[in-house]
Amino acid sequence: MIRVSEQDFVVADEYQALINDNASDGAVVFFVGLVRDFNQGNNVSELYLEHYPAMTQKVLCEIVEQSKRRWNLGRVRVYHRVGHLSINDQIVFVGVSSRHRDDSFRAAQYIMDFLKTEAPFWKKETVNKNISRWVESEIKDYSARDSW
Amino acid sequence: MIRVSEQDFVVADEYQALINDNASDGAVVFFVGLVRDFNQGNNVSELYLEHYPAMTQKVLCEIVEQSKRRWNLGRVRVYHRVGHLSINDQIVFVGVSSRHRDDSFRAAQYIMDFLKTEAPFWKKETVNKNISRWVESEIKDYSARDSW
Amino acid sequence: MIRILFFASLRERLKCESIEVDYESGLTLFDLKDTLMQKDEIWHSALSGNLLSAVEQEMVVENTKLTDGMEVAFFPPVTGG
Amino acid sequence: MIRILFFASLRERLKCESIEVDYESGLTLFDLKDTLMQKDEIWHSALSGNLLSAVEQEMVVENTKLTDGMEVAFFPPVTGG
Repeated sequence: MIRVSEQDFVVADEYQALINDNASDGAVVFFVGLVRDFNQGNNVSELYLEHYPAMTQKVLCEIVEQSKRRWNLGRVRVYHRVGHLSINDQIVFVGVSSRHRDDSFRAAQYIMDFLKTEAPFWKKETVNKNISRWVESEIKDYSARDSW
Repeated sequence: MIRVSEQDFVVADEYQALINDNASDGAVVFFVGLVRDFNQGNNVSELYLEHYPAMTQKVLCEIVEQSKRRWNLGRVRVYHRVGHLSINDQIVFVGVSSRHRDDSFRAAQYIMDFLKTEAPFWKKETVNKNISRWVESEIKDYSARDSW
Repeated sequence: MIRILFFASLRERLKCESIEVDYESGLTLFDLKDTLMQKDEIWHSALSGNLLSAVEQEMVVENTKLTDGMEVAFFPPVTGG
Repeated sequence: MIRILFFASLRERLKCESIEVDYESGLTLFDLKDTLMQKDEIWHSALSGNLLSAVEQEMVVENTKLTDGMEVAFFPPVTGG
């Protein structure tokens, strides 16, 4: 299940959806990304997330399919928010269930590494003194992706 | 926070404890291990978890401290259940918050890899025809630990 | 006709989120970008930066031949997650 | 006095979860295990298996010198998580 929405997600609901009537998967890994109060050298007060709607779902589906080809996975859920967010707000959820923990750990990390570099989302932060700036992409995210 | 208990844990509560009043950590990774219906070639109907109470907490603390020395972590929570469990019941929770996702992913996996090989828990499964057997340790768990 | 979309900082610099241009036989992504860059100094400098391109909602890293009716997008490196 | 604990399959095979033995000067983990193995055939075979040992709730991989009052534990490889 892949969803992009302005609405918040509930981690407990996402978790339930991964484990309900799922007696074969013994391992669930998930990642939640949240808005931090500090980024790239500045205090952050707000965040705006823009995306390319027609492309986002397509890219996320492709990343999830790739992860299912590489590892033996049960269920995968990806939820990414867009629009206006505040400090501590949830941005992204990636949850993976599998029989063995190694598959879930790797797949969740793989999905995040590709999402960070290939899914068409852009963050604009409001920093010190109400200045808005577009977040710069980081080299370490490309290194992480290229390590796969 | 480390806890070993016969009582179940609530993933949503564990998650809240990791993120409440925590504006500096943008990444939360967690792992939940659950009772599977099939293990090492047999259908499983029940699980009993024995442990060495005086030692368990000590070992888990040491593993968590090691992970904090290796990575830049915010909060770490480990919850392991003991006693009688059924299919789909939650066994273990490991949650890690950090500024950057890579630290959380690695630390959560590190904690699980060491917990699996060094924390004094033993599983006894009830399998086909109500036969009970102690679960065998698996070589791949030692390989995972030794990879760190 | 080719529909061209711009996102994030690029959209703001160009003060434009989408335009349409006529399709001409043999048109490539490279030609298209080149034509846009000749509009004026702002477009030239904005499109000279470190940008990613998508054709039909798929990231493309090479020059690509376009066909009539395609959707093309230019945007800065992504920063979601 | 040394307190010795047994867990899981080992506890079941020995039908015993803990015993106490007198401390003797210079006693090592190896001596202790050796003495226990001489009790009878069941103890001998159970303690010959692939076991882990802890002294004072810390896993030990080598032979260790014991001191009076210590807690020693023998158990099969762990299988939690």
